[in-house]
Amino acid sequence: MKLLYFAWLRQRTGKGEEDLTPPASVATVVELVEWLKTLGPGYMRAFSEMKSVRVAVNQEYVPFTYKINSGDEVAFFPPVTGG
Amino acid sequence: MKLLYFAWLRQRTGKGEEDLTPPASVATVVELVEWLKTLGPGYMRAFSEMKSVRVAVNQEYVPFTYKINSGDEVAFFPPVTGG
Amino acid sequence: MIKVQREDFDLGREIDALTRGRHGIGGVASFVGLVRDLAGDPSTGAQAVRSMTLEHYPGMTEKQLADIEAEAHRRWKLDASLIIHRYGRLDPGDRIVLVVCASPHRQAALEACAFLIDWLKTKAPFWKLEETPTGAEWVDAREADDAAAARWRRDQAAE
Amino acid sequence: MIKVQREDFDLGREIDALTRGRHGIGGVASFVGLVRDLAGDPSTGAQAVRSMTLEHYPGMTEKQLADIEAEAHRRWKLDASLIIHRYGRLDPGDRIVLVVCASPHRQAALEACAFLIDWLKTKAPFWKLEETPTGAEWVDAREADDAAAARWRRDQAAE
Repeated sequence: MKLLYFAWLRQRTGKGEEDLTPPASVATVVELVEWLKTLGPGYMRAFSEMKSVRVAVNQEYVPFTYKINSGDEVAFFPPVTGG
Repeated sequence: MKLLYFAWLRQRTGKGEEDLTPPASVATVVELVEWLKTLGPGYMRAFSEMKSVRVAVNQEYVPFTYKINSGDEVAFFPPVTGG
Repeated sequence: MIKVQREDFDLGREIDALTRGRHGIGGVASFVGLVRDLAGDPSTGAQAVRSMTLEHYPGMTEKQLADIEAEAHRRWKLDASLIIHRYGRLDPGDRIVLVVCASPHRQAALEACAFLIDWLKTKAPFWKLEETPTGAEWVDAREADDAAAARWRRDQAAE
Repeated sequence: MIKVQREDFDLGREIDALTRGRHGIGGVASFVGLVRDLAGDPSTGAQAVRSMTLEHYPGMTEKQLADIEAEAHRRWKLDASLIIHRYGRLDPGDRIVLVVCASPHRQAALEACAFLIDWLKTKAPFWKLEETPTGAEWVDAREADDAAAARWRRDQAAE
């Protein structure tokens, strides 16, 4: 699974992009986040304020209850501030 | 009194601008129009469709009941189509 | 700023001149009106426009444009604004009018720009004489009035 | 048309390229977003912005912009449209974003332009890192959200 982090999520996780294989029990974005938080303090900090985190799967906005597959591109980022 | 005509009012009256001295009995724009219509068939044609005529006195839109003075600039024109 | 002129204008250059060095500006909304030739659109039933001549009321035009520009500054917080309206002979595709509004906030800029162009269409003393294959005709104001009235209903734009 | 680029753009040239030879276009509405420096405005309590860096999500950005452009064409009768969004390092006064909508009718052009810029502000995957005298800070989205919500109320703009 390809994971992407932008803005302060990138800074807190310490990486912009990585390939990870979550355990088979991880079925939704929520479960993915819970698993990521076990990987280290950077992830813990990145996902400590979930109301300021948005997620896109395969470049489309999705809710955190969205079901994910092993081939997905999953991106985490704060609310956008473009324009 | 300075009189101005624009667009098809200019074409029908045959002039863009003229100085006229209406009789003292002419107190409002309506009365001015009635008097102008006695000056010839061009004026009669110009003022035959009053719902398509607008008037400005001293470069401000006014209603036809507006009172006019001898030193005024009075302009007649159709509804505007700029922009 | 108001300009009533025969000459064409360059939108990029006008906006640069208006906004240069003013770093409080966050958004610049603009509108350019062009001479439209609807000959290619059978749905309108319009005749081909070859060219047009814009007549105006010198003096009153500038006065009215300055008044409405001041009104826009009263209604919205604007850093700068510009209205250019051309007169004289114009061909299809030519620029007729420019409205620019610059503000700290995009909404004020967008709304003020829409307000000014709607007002220009219904109040600025300009008249269009269109040349068509069957002769020259003064443009009727009906279409412009309808569009302006619809402008503030915005039922179509509801999110 | 969508362009996500580091380079600056020239508004006049972009509009000319978009509208040239298309004589059915009657109005072109555009919006340019600039890097704002509110240091001169004590009412905002904002710190001086020295420069900012715009980060984006390559791939998703283009996809999302193309989707919303298509949505604008479904909602309004547009002849042409253009969205340019820059990324990378920008200074106060620099252009960030351009939206252009061309239509036979000014109202469609104006509304579609407002729709697109509001959407960009709330959905396009860009993030601003501002440099201030006290360090670099990610811009909070709150202000942008509020402004976008207010956009369609338009109580202030009622005639």
